[in-house]
Amino acid sequence: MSAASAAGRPLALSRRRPWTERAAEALLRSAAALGVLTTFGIVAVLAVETVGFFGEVSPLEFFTGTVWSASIKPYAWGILPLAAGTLLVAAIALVVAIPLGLLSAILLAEYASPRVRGVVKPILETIAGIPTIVLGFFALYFLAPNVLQPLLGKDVIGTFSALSGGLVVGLLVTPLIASISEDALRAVPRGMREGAYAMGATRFEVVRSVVVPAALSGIMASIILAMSRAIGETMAVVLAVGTNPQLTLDPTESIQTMTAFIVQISLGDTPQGSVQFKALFAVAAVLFTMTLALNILSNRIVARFRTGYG
Amino acid sequence: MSAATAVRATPTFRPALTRRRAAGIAFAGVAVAAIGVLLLALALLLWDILSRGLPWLDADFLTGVPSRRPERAGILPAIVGSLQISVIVGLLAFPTGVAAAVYLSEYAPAGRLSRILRTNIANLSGVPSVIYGIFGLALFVRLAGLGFTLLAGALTLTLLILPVVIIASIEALKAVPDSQREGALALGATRWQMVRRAVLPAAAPGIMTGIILAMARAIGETAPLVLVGAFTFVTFLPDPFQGGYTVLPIQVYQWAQRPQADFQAISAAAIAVVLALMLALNALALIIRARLSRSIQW
Amino acid sequence: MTVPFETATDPATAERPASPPVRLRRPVGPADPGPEGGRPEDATPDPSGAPGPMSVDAVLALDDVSCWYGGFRAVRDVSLAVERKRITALIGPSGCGKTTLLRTLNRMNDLVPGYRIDGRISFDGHDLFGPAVDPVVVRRRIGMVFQKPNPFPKSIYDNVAFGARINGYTGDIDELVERSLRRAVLWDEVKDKLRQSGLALSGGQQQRLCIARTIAVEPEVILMDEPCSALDPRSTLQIEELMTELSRDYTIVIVTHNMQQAARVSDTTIFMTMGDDRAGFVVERGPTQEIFTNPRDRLTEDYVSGRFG
Amino acid sequence: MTVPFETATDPATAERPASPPVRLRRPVGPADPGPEGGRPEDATPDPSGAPGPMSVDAVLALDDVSCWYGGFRAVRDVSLAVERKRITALIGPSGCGKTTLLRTLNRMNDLVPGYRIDGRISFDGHDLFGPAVDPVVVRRRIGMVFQKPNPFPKSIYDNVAFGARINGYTGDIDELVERSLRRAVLWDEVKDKLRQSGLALSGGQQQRLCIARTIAVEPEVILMDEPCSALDPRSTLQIEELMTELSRDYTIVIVTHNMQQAARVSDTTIFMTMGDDRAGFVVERGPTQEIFTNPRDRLTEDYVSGRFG
Amino acid sequence: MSEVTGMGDAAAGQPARPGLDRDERAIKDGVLRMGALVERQILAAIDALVAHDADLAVEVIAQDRLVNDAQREVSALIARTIATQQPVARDLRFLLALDHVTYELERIGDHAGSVAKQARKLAAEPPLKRYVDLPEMGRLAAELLRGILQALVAVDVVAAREVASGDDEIDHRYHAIFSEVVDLMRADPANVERGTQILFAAYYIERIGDRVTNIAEDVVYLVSGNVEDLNP
Amino acid sequence: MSEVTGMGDAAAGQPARPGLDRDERAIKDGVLRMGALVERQILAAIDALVAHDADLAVEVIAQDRLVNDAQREVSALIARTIATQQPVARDLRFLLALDHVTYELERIGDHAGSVAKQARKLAAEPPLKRYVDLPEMGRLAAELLRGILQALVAVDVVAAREVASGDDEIDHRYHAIFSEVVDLMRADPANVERGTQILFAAYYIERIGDRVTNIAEDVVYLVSGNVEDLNP
Ligand SMILES: Nc1ncnc2c1ncn2[C@@H]1O[C@H](COP(=O)(O)OP(=O)(O)OP(=O)(O)O)[C@@H](O)[C@H]1O
Ligand SMILES: Nc1ncnc2c1ncn2[C@@H]1O[C@H](COP(=O)(O)OP(=O)(O)OP(=O)(O)O)[C@@H](O)[C@H]1O
Ligand SMILES: [Mg+2]
Ligand SMILES: [Mg+2]
Ligand SMILES: O=P([O-])([O-])[O-]
Repeated sequence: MSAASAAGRPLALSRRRPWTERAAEALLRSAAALGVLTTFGIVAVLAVETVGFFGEVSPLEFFTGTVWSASIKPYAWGILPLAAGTLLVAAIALVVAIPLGLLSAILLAEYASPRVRGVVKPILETIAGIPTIVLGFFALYFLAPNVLQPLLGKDVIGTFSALSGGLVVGLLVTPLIASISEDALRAVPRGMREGAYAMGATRFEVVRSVVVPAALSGIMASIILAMSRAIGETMAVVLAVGTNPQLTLDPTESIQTMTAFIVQISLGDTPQGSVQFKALFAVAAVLFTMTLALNILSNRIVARFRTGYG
Repeated sequence: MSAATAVRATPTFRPALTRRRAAGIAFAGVAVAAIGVLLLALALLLWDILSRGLPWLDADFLTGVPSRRPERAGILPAIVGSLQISVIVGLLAFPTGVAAAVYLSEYAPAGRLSRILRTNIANLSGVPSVIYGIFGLALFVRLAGLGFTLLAGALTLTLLILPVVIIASIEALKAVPDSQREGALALGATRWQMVRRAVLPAAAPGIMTGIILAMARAIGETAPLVLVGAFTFVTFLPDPFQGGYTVLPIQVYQWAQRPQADFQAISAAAIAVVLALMLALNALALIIRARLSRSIQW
Repeated sequence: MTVPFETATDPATAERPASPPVRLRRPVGPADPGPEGGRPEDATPDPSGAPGPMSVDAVLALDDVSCWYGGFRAVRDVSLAVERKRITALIGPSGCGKTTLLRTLNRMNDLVPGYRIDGRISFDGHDLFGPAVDPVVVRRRIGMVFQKPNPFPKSIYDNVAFGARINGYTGDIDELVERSLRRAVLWDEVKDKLRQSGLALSGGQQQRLCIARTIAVEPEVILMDEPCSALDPRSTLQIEELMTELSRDYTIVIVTHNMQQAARVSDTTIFMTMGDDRAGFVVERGPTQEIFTNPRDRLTEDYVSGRFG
Repeated sequence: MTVPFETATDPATAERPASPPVRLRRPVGPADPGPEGGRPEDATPDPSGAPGPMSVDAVLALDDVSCWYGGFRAVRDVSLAVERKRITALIGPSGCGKTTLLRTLNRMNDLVPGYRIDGRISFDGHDLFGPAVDPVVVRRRIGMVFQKPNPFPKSIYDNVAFGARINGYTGDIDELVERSLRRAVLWDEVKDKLRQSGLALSGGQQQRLCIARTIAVEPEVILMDEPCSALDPRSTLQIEELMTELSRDYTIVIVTHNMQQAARVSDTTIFMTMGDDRAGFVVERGPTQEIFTNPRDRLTEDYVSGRFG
Repeated sequence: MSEVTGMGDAAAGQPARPGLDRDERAIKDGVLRMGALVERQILAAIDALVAHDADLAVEVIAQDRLVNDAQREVSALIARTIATQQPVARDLRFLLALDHVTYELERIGDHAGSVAKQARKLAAEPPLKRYVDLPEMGRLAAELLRGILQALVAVDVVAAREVASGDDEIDHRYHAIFSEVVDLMRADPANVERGTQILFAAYYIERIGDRVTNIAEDVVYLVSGNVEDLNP
Repeated sequence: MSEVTGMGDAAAGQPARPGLDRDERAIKDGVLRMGALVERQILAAIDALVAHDADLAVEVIAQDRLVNDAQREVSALIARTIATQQPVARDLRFLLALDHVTYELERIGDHAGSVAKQARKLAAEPPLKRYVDLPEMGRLAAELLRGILQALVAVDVVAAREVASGDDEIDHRYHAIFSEVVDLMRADPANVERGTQILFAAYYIERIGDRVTNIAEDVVYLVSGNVEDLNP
């Protein structure tokens, strides 16, 4: 070829970029665009109907009202009871999930033998895969009547309660925390552990002083993600917490969450264009905003944690 | 340093190992208890479901159609609906998801745009499923005029799991070391050749696992389908393009809301079926991951 | 012998009669498609202290090349020639731009966003960065072996056949695979397990597999970036012997931190270092034996002596 | 003098007057620090070809040590002494068990499931694997530096203070940190950024930080497993100088693939290789200068000559 | 370990190190060529002396430059090999020993030149007596040289010791010549100048024998790493 | 580049390499000690010659062993340093040059011993004439030796060249002695034996001058890497 070029023929190094290359890239790009379109679609749909909703209900009432009544007149559109219910369930869930998830993660990553980990980890992942409706069923028909009521007394806690919903949501997000945290713990290089051992640290000290701090951002991210997940959780709470929107922090009370409200409305034959139908979107918009904020926060933390060590 | 030498005789190490060891043992005890609680919860759940549902779980139940009388009710339409939905979702989400992932991780020029695209995908994966339901309701059911059909449900779930597939695929692609890409390019591969012949084969196990887990998730999803109309009392096998369909979780939900104990029991039986399906898919994913990744140890 | 690759017009690069010698900064006369004749700066001594114009059979000739990562100049004003069928070693302190320079030679750094070069690099007399030049073709003709062995997670056979397949090799692939593995002195060790994964080999074998894979596409030049730094001494020596062997047919450029390796294996050594602006430049280029016994520059002398200051 | 490291009550290990010399194969008697008269096996040549019993001031003495990973014997019948306040280098082909042997010396390999040893290792006259011995205490007194620098993702200060804190140091930690960093010849480079993350340092600085961290707990012995293999030549030389410096106060054992490094830095070299059963054994132990100019064993000669066969 | 082992030669049982082996062969060849050249110089110088051939003597003197050049070349090659191949142990001993040998050969070359210088002075004069012992000494020295170089490249300690013992014969003849010539000088003052010149010529050849012994010591060093005095 | 640069000395502007520097210093010291020993040997041999002191002569002859030992020791140290420190470029040239210097010193020691041997033979006889040139030559040679070693360790090419030029003075005196002694021998056959011995003694000292020139060549090599003949 350079013999050819020496003879003055065109450069052997040049070549047109084949059409297959360009076609492939165009296809791939359009697939990637779909994600953006979805986001825009969601935002647009929520925005349009929410604006419509605020045409009928004042934002002030929506954001500050303490009574929510969508199906029984007089209608009241204060989202605080729904938001409080949502946060109460999420809080209960995290109180359960953070210690359980973290301890499991540490146990699996640092203490368990490969064999034990090989058995226990898939089991935990199975919990994560259980359809949430199943957990709702479990809360409603087992947890409440067979555990909570015998424990606390039937007069204290009813069939529906924030507590039973929170507990199963906690069970649901525990594997999430456990799994992401375990990944973060295991991503800590082995050399780091050995370094600590070599200084005369016990296993517990290695875990506490070196491994967990090194994985802290991953752990934080997992907790925030779990929180977002708990807030957005639907079917478990639909069955477990009841349909009683009220502004309370008492976990034994029956309440309603934003997601439960959405399902409730869509089950009834709510005509399109009614206030109830628009309220669905307004609540969804709030829900969307809350989870989005948490997700962004979590992603930020994860991104930082990625650049930590090699 | 002379001042240092003066005090040098005094300082000493007091390792206090007994105390340190005790703290470690206490911690390990608490951690084991934590996992014990989790496993106990799972065991109770399974025991409760199975003890309620198993007596009802027979061939008639699996091949029958829903009925107002629990002892005659079956879940065939729900099983078929679930399977149809998961297959459609898989067929739609697999190529799109992988293509998007390939674009994002192999083509998109590093920069603001690609960062926005990635963040966007990550955020989509965290959007609650009901929101997808609402979006599906507005887009597929109403705007596209598909009505409350299985197809509309499948499309909604596709959008729901697409971010999951994309993220899993991006992770799998990222796990392929850059050295593999450079190796291919250094041999005179074009970018597409590099992706096709070097990167995708190496990422295949991760991608496959991601897809299957996403399909499992699609089978278990309830809330979005409630919103896009899968709540009909269905006594026939669904046609994707005609209205009226149901899926297993919806069936579970419907029965679970009945006050009669027998309906709760067949709800539990349906749950057992869902769980079995999901476990099968999870196991498949595990096997694929183990099989395919055995040969790839960077 | 005609086993053409579709993208290449000339079949057996390795066997072709020597192409006209390229002289650094003094391109061959007007008949040649190369650049215009003697330019004024030919006479001025090279500011970088690098050897002035010299007349060798150069495959690659760099003329006043600077390399930029965005606004940061990683390498400045490098002019040098890489001699055909010789081993050229690039040594120098960490961060002086050896890898940058090497990855410029097969346009691998095109993949780095914001990367660009000044100056001119000619490859067999052609402008390597000319507008019509396809980097994909360049990379087939200038192969590369990396620091960490990076076989594909495919069978040994497929690893070697990879390049031939993507480049549309029309010959007998079995034969090509065997020939390449033999040349890489790996055949005897793997001939009974060609279907096994390339990743199942030891580090040294993996690196020889990567070399086999590279020579299977019959490049003219092989670039190696610290090819032995992940290997034990024994595998290192095997690779070094292989390099010597290969230099009968290929031009090899190797970046290495291991000065003993540069001393043992190379014909020509280029010493780079960097200034206060962290831009790397060439201090001295010379026959390896001279660089290690009696270098001209004090900087070179200190560096090869392990006197890093 | 009783320094049972079962309880490790002795504070300043490094400064205490030389403990009674330990003679290989002559465990110190209960009452007397000196050895008893010649025993029969003193006369028989060592079966492993290793140097026979010798009388040196040995910190560590291995007597017929074999190392097993489950059913696989990685190291067989090693008897040798590690001299106090000297640098001992362990060299040998890949997989011959250097790392295994090294990680046995501070009981790091206890962490590997299925690992066990035969034979006896004594440390300052005590059985290192005695039933009452706590490996955590052993590891404080026999420190270790790893191949890849592994500072904790904490501040430089906290990295150095780590060991002191967990081991209940009663002195002034600020002072200890400064002293340790000075000894590791890192103080001047980091004194203005002690609160910065240790991971923000360059590779060579990280490795010196790890050394500082190790000497902060005042070990008697420092084990190093290829401490420079991830570093460039300049950082390598700095670490080597540091080792020489440290050998005034510490006993150092270094595993290295870099024979030149063993030659440059060590006082004693131990050459290991492995047999057909892949079990590593010691071929020769001798003064480094002799090993590299006139080794006794042909295997050693070939290996150090880079003639790997 | 066998005392007879070829160096720089993979066939000799040592695992190969091609680059180093190639250099070692080149150096060995260089030393042998240099040895052959020096041997010719010795014989030519003796011839010039015996044949009173001034031209030949002048040529030998001029040719000493070639020996010096060869020495520099080989020595530089050794330095280059040490610098680029970083040999240790046996390889290094081999190179250092050969470096020393080149110096010895250069000295032997010098001595041959010095003999030639005396030959040039003596050429014009009538012979003092018939040369018997002197040419014999020269031949012997040349032979020892050839022998020791063979022993060197074969790294054959036994042969080296044997060759070294041949030096005694040279010393013996030297002493014989010495007293004979001194007698001649005492007998006739006219003999003094020529006698002195012959004495020096003999002395130079005797020194060649010493140099050969030194080379034999190098062979011993090479094999054992020990320095031993073979000319006590 | 300045021609005057200390070697094996971090202070001299070269970045340090402590291990190698330490070894280089030890080697330099070894060479200097050896040089001092050899210088003493030269002076003692001359003293023995002039003073007809047989005991002193015998002592010098015996002490030559010390020189040989010193040579072996330094040479072994050099080999060890090359093996363990793997020096290249200037460091390697330095070590190889010093290795060569030890050989030269050893040869000078030999020559001193040879002078002493002649001195022992001459001790019992009456002096042939008053020694003027010979002790002067000896002193000069010792001085040159001291000078060249200083130039060596300072790596001072200028000084080395100057010292080397001092060899002419020695040659000059050697030729003077030579013709004078030959004349004496011609004059009286009784002088022949003693004359021969004195001639050889003078010759040995002349050779010392040549050796010094050789060391000067090493200094040039060390700095420039080039071999240059300073005694053409
Ligand atoms: N992708 C990049 N973007 C920006 N700067 C870069 C990039 N790669 C390298 N550099 C910078 O360019 C300079 C030269 O880097 P290069 O990797 O070429 O050095 P090197 O001589 O190969 O070093 P080493 O011996 O450590 O491999 C360094 O200052 C480095 O930080
Ligand atoms: N954790 C382990 N389990 C089982 N076998 C092991 C383990 N670690 C090492 N080995 C085996 O023990 C032998 C010695 O390994 P080791 O790492 O000690 O060798 P090495 O001399 O340090 O090699 P290198 O120079 O490559 O680091 C090898 O055959 C290795 O495969
Ligand atoms: Mg590099
Ligand atoms: Mg190892
Ligand atoms: O200097 P000499 O060769 O005569 O010993």
